[in-house]
Amino acid sequence: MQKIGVFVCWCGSNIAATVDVSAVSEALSHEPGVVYATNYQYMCSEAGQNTIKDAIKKYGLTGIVICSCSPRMHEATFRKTAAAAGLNPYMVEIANIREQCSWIHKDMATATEKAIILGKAAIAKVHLNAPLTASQSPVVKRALVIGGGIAGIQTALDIADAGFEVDIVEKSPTIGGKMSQLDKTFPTLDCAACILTPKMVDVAQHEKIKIYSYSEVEAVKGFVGNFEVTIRKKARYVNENVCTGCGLCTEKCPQKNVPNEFNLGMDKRRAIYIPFAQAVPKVATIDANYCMKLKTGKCGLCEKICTAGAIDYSQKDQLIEQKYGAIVVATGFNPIKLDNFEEYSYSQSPDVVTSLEFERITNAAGPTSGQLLRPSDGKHPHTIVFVQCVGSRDTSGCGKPYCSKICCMYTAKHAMLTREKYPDTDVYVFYIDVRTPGKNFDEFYRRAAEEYGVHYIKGMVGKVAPKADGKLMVQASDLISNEQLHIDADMVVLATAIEPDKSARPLATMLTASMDTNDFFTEAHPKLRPVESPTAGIFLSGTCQGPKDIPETVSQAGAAAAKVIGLLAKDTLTANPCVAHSDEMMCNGCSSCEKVCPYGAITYVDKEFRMPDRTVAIRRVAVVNEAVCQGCGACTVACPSGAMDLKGFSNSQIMAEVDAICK
Amino acid sequence: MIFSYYPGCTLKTKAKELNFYAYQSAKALGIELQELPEWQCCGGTYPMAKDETATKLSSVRALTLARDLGNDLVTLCSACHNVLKQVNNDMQNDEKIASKANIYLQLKTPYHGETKVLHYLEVLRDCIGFEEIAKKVVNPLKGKKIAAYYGCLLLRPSKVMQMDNPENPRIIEDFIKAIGAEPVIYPFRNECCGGYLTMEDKALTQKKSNTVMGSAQEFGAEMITTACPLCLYNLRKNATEHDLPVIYFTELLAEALGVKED
Amino acid sequence: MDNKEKQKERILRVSGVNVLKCMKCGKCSGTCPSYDEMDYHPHQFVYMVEKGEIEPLLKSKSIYKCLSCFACVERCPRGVEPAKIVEAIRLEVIRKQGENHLKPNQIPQLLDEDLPQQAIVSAFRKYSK
Amino acid sequence: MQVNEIKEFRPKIVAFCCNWCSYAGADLAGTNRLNYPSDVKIIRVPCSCRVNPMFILRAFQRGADGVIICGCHPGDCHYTSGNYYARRRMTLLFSMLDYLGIEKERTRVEWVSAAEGAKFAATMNDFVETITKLGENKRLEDLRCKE
Repeated sequence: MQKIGVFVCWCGSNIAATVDVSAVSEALSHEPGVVYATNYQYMCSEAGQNTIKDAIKKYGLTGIVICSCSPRMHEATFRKTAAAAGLNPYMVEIANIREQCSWIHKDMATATEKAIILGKAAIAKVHLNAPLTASQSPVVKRALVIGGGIAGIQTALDIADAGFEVDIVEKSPTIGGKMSQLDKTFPTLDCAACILTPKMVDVAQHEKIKIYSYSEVEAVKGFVGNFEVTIRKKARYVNENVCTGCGLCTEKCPQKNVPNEFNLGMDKRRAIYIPFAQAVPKVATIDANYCMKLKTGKCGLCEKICTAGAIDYSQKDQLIEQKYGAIVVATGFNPIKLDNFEEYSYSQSPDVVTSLEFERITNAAGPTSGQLLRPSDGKHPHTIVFVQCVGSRDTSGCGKPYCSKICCMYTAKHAMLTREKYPDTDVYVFYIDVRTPGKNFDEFYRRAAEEYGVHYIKGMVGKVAPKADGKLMVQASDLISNEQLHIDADMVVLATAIEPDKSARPLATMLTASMDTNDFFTEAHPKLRPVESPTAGIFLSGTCQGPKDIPETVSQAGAAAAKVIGLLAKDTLTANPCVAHSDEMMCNGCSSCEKVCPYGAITYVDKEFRMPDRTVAIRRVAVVNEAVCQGCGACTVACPSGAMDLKGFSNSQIMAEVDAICK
Repeated sequence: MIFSYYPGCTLKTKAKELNFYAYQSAKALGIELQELPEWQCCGGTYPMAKDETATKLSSVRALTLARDLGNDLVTLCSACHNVLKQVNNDMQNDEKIASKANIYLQLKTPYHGETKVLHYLEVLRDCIGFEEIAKKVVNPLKGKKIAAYYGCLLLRPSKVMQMDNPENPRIIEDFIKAIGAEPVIYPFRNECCGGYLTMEDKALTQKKSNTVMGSAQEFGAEMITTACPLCLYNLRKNATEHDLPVIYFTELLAEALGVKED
Repeated sequence: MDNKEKQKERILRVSGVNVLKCMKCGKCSGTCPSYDEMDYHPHQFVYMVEKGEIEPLLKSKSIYKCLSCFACVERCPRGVEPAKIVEAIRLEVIRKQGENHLKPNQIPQLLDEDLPQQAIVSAFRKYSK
Repeated sequence: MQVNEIKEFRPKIVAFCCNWCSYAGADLAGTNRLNYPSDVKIIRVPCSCRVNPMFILRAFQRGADGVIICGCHPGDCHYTSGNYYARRRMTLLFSMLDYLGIEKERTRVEWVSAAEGAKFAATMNDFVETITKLGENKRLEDLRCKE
């Protein structure tokens, strides 16, 4: 039997004016187990708290009930009070007789009656309370950033600047991501390389940052503060520490016919290559799918000419194990495949290009050295049609249901830059809506239309038909003038929808981080915790969480870094002790709880049990990882055998409250 | 390989060649087409209205018959193929239409779209294989530049027809390659020829047919091949500004297999 | 429910189309091969049904110009299927007594010796009840 | 002449409120002094998905006249998806209770955010009114533990 003390607060006149506090303490003093009951003007004041502490010591209280304001206000205060008097802080229950009683009722008799019932419910609960201890776990002071685009770069720099070690894992041979492929950036039109490459250099030179390029995350174990990650460092057949990045090999390699992914296959590279001039790390990589030496054993030219002796054909994939306190996902996006949109003739004409391809064509380091030339015949196009929303906002199953967010702005940029450099070019933009909610965004779009003479047409292109003379017949609707247009274009640019990188889904499984149906990572709260995954210790940066432009990505990257820093700054993590717990004697190993857990906190182990007949049986039982469990209680209801319960809000505790209220 | 076969109204009259050469080629390829013992006209176009049942019944009868015979159902005419596949899809997925049709027909075993409907081209591609056909070609149509004309009914709506990419198909092109000729790809191969509007608005049909044939000619086609009698008619009659020959694909097949008799 | 709403409800039921899914992009009209012959265009059919403005559509010549080629159905990014709306409107007209658009006695003069049966059957199904 | 004293019927109502949204919403109703009947007694749970159907059965068994569960709005759950679980479970439970004779009006799931004090009060007023009209809940009475 508990020895319970009841403390009724007047809250000045806030409670005492409508609730007869003496009647409440008197009534509650007769409840079973209550050995002491009193009331006081301000329980939360120092004098009030001392009353509680003294009573705990004097009467040897094992549980206390405070009838006062909302627990959201002072629960923490009174728990501290209890702890100071040597009572477990989780032996405190609050009956909310202010917000949910005295403030909403006018009649004293009614309010007093209700206050007594609320007090009884709290007493009934505290009878069943058990002392809880919050577990502590140490924090590994190192962060992992997965993805080396602008999101990953910014997050890594911010974390490293705060003094913590950061590793970046990037699956391609260089960091830089999609931003390194862009020409100019909206709405200011500064060149992407000019603002990105200095950041890449900062990353390379930062003593706290280590880059694992050409590497992928292979496995993740552990939990917040203590993740164990296996990184696969793919064989690049070049010794990174020796290669000087002189580039001689990339000029001499006889295999010249490899599609250059950096230019989206619009030109060729060699089998040994450095993706682009400002690559970080600036180290050559051998493409094993094309290298003659690796495929047939003949050649070996690069090894002969490399003065640094960096070539190593015998290199193997390496597995690296590392511990991290926090993991940031920054896996980014890709344009979707256009197989379902062949009405635009993407695969039937080289002059129909995606916006990212157009970006490379206009980039000074691109396949045409920045000259706007059409891929089929290298001539200047004089009529260009831009088609918006290709695959975005598509619920037919061919594309993506969401708005890709960045296309309106980059199309305005492309249209504007085209008109600026080549005023003799007619530029048409077919749009459904022009969406420009961003600082200086709408002004930018209007400039394209008003000052640069870009023809914006509200309507959609229905078909692009290549003609024998090399023109592209664009058939489209103009909804404002209510007519069908036929435009002979030289080039068609498709504002292709973006989707999360394909590596995101398997990664989410490894991290037990949740994803939406479009494979974007979900955030812990869409408004208030936008850069955290619901899984503790996993943070989100950039487009892996949803379509974003560069300014937004960078802000989110910084926000994610701040959250990581906040976590790594702690030496230990105190967990919420109100977590789920499975009674293994009752668990039948059915996995119902595992399936509803939003955090992946429940796993199964095969455990030996001594049976009544002294034999040993092995049973599969649920185990809750208390560091990961957030205490929502979904599993407790899903459990068919009643094995799963929630500490602090147990079935019997809530049932006791129900009973007390319904009496 | 035995298939149930649904010829459709036109193949018995105005499009006898489409039917005849299909039979000859089938024999040469070792497949047997068994004409359904009783079939009725499919109606030519799929009735889209949700409250139409009677107009779908002839298709359901054919589909049920094929199921009871235990065969896949093959069609040649694009229109029949389109109607049968779409009705079959309704029987599978539209509970209302399926139950009405089943109640009306008083079938011993209710029909819920069990029959697999195939176009003759799908049989060539999926059951025999174009590589196998290429091996059996004795009279390759070398050097002939042939434009495939799909029209609208063969591929759309693609979610139901599930035959090929509706905007960039290759099944007839692959067929043309298999018989040794050279396919000509042109953008209007899946745009409508004007269809039944030839009865209502000749000018419109002429415009559409001219666009199709004009585009094929522009890309160097010497002839056009199709699977649909109405497409063939429109391209021959209504493409007034061009005069490419238009031939059924089965005739080309028979010729390549060396079984073409007149 | 007034007559106008009943008519709208009937069109929606017969066509099975959810016009509210339309995001007014106009791709159906950008794709329609009969566009130039129509007075009301595919996207207008969808929008006017949404507004309940059925009457003008019933009088529209567009309902006899639709080729049922399914291009709008295929390319609509929202899965709206405008062709089914056009068909429902046409049925609303021709299901009335004496409103057949194509009458059997017109056929002989339209025939030529090569015209496939398919064309006659299809036209009848589309234009007459 | 004997006058039977007619006692006014006061329903017993149990409200389960999730800690993050609805309990805070109830607090806000108090802060704004928005009145609702004292018949409503709130039990705090971490999340609406913590509400075990057993609790509701127990409440009715012990003489409750109505049970209401309040959680975060869809998409706003502190634990991502708890309110969806609650909604699904309660839909099933309520139809079963209806079958047993506990009218559907006696049970309710409502979404109340931490900012919706007014909604909380209005919901409770409405719920109490509904239950008062329905009268005492006599079902499961036989199963009640007599004390």
